[in-house]
Amino acid sequence: MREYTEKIREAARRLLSEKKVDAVIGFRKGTLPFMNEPCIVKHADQADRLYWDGNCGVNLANYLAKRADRVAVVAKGCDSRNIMVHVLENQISRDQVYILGAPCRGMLDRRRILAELGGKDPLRVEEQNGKIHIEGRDFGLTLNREEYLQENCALCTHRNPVEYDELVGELVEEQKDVDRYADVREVEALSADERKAYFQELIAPCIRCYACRNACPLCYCPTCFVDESRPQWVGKSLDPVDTMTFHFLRAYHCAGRCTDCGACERACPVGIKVRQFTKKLEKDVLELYGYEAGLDMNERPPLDTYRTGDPEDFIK
Amino acid sequence: MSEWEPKIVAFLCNWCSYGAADLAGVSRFQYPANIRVIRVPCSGRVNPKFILAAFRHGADGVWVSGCHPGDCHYIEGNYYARRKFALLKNLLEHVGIEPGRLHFSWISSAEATKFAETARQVVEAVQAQGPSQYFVKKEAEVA
Amino acid sequence: MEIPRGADTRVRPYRGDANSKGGGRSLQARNGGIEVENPYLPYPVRIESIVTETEDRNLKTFKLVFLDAEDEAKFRYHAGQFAELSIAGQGEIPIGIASSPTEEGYLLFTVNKAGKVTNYLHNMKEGDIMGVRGPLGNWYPWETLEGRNVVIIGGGFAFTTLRSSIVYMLDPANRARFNDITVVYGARSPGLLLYKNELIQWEKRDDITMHITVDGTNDPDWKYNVGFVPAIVKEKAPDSDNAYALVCGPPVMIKFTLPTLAELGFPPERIITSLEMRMKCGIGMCGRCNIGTELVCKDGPVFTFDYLSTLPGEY
Amino acid sequence: MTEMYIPKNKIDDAVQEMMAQHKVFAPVLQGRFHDFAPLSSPEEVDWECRNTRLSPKGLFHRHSERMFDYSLSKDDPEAGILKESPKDFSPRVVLNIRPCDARALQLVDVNFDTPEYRDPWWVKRREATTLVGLACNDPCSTCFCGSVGTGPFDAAGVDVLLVDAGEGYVARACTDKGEGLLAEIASGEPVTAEIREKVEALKKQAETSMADLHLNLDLIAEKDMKELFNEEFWEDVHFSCINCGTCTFLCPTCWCFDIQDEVYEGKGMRLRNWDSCMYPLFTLHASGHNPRDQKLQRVRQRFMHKFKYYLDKYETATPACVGCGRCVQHCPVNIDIREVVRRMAASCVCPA
Repeated sequence: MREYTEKIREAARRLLSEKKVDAVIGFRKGTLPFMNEPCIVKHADQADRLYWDGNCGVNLANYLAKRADRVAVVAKGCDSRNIMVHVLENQISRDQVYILGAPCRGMLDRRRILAELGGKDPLRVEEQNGKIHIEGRDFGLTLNREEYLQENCALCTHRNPVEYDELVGELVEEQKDVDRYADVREVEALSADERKAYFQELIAPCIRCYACRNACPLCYCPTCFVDESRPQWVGKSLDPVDTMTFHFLRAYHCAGRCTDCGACERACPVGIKVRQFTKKLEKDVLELYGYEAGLDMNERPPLDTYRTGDPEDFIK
Repeated sequence: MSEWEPKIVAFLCNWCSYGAADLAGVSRFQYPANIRVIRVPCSGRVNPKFILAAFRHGADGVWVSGCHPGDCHYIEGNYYARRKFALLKNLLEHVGIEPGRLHFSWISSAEATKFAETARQVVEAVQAQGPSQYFVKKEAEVA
Repeated sequence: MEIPRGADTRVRPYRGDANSKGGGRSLQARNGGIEVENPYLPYPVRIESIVTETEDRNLKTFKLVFLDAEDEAKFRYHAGQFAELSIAGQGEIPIGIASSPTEEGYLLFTVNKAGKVTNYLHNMKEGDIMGVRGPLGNWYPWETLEGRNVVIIGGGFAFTTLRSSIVYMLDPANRARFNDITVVYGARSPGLLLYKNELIQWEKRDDITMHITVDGTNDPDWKYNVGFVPAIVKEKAPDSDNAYALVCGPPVMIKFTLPTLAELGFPPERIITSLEMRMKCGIGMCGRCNIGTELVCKDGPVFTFDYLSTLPGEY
Repeated sequence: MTEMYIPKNKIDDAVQEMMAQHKVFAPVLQGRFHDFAPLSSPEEVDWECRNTRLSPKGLFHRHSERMFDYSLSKDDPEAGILKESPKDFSPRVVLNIRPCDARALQLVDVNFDTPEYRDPWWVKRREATTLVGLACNDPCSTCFCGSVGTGPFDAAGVDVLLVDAGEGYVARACTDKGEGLLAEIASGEPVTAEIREKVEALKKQAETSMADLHLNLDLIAEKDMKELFNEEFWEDVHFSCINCGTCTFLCPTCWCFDIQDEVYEGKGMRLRNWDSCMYPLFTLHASGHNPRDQKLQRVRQRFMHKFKYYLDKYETATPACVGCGRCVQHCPVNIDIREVVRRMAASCVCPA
């Protein structure tokens, strides 16, 4: 990861001093183990603030919508796909963004690692050769990196940036033969009542903080449907029907746009697997329209186009 | 349950299905009276929020009907709608709504018979599901 | 003790008042103990009458009458305060009280049609039941204004609590407490002026100087001023000596009126305004209406410009 | 003040005794994290819980509070008139609340229990509740209570303070309410000098285990509000924020709320829900004007409120933050309030 950090800093210094960009968006080292903070660097002499390791799960495309300046952004596979989505949806133009592609081996699932520690505080963490060494006040632990990736990263088939202006590391081998939708199929196999119960239980802890929505690079509407008052589409209390309506519509708004970057799930303070909603859409979009979001700049998003022969066996 | 009659919200395209409903009426075709029609300019106008709102306000079923593919007054509105509804229906059913509650059809303004027939089918299918529970906003469950 | 309605019975200084001590926190306590009076519970009222004020029909004045006389007695207010109008099933809106404490038996609220609740309210009928919660916030500093000249400058529909103030000061019981009263009130066109009948009546009185103005008009019979409010203030040049200015209006009017007042010799501590904010609770608890330390609903809405200049410019 | 020693094998009996007269709430593992829940049996208490994911403020200031009910039916003569919704204010105990969270309730009191207005739900629930705190022998690395005027053994906000002394708990009454509660506990034993010493040692150990962050709150207090408001560092602080409400919802001292009406079949209710200064809608006027329409303004509001406005407004040296560390732990983008406060004190543009 050291090499990535060095390359990112070098690129930032160069781009800023050559005035190729006005700012560089990346990460700075976090204040907690397994956390880094997105940051923006505007002067070449601040380039050393930038940092990279396996805890850069936040999707940086989230910081690009409607920017007016020219920015360089460090992008993993998913970030780069979301930048594509932004470009397709006219949130930013391609020539405004200088993509520093960061081939990715998956980001760490902080929650799962912390759970593994059973309440003990990690104080020092080091990632090395596929291992995570964790030290605390009175313990030490080594984990296999592979086993503690974010769920979406473990299933990721686009680890390399799909579009970039330069790379900050060697391209990695893409994962093959990944069964991306095993969990969706498991739910599909349940009866309607069981599925209903499954999703109701899934969202039961929701506190309506909208972290899932706000962490999502796709959610840039000036006024979200939850905030509309005339008419009001959804109530704002903890009533389960309102909570379900919120999650349902939030997910639906991501139909054909979601890259399964996992930002929503990562952000949820109460650990709801909100991807269970979006993954179903992702699977359907792939099966019905053969589309994966953010891979091809020349293809319109699936709900912005059609084919005359689209499946319609559900229509009378 | 014999007393219970389902409430069904039908979003009908102004240029076809709405006309078909009209023609069915003029032609005195019988179809069940459970349908509340909302006229829309195109099936493409039907935002998924509308469908959720209908369920939220107590509709037992929702039916969206537009022009046959290729016949859209706006050339292609129903093609977009078709994709939108396919994903919506799948996701709604995935999270556990009964498949019999949400219906789509293509009915041209001349197809009064099809309209009446589809209306019967829709009502029957919704009737079989019983009163809707899911996504129906009742008194908020808060203390 | 029988307290006359309309008298200053509560010690709640407006923000920036030189006499204020303890920074806007009033001293009177509500019922102690565990029997807590619910400050969120509106008094039920009936809509007695509805008057459409402006030709664009966006402003209506609602005359409200308490269902319970005891509630009316509890609702003792000062010119400059506001209340939360409550409509069951819709919500609440903070609206300045347009009636004067001297007008007994009813409350007046002039409401602009803007959002969900106001749109619903505009479609309500005479005889309908709704709620009023208040009075809320502080008020214009009537004790400080005693023995002073009062210059009232209003624009558009921000004239409601100024109307309350004028009626209050013109009341025979109060008129002698104040010196000269000068009013500059303007709207975009004659049809958008509020309280037209009253304006005309005031215009005819000799114990108040009225300068009614419109930004422009095609009406050949218009016999008052034409020009923006700041220009008319400059032209009429009310004397700043021993005077306070109460200024309410759209931001652009305030922006251009302030330098004019400064030129006329009004120091910022003698220019008073009333602010608007999104509010929910109206009693300083829900947290959204703050400007720095000040909660507009409770510490305001009345502030001097002098005091506002010490606060972050977030309004 | 009463003090007693409750051996661990008798602690369930003690909880049972509390449950006789009170509804008892305690941290219970619910799915993946702990939350305060009403106990049906003493065994449900997780005594090893470091702290709950959500703060116990929700027991007093409910996430969704039903305020009033009304009828909208045309033939009801009372239609449109609001009535207070029935509430249960029977006596309760909140067991194992951490000293920071208990202190937070006191900090919020100044908002809900004021000389002019008293929030009935907050006031009555506070009145009906006895807080049994559990001192933190082993503060988390994200805790900084000691740097914001409270501490792992701070008894200021609780009625009874429990200390885990290894083989048992020392319970000390800190208020009359606490005295009353301990009087109901028959399972207590006298506290020996040895145990008392141990408690002192644990306290010292807990306090010294926490780094003093030297937040220099007095420097912030001395600064001019407007100058601090206009500092340049907010630009850097706000960048990563995604304006989710996580920090505000998890925070034990965030009290902001929204009021909403909901109608169902001729009946309606007025609800109040937690709200957050992170949302643009929070301050949006009906006219469309929004005094805090920029993310920077909203982020600044949260920190300024906690560490400047609150101090200035209530003329106190204590900020509206108790150092529980929830926002530090759960902010999805790692905005660390400790760093922000350092920068407020230093007014330094660069991150520390």
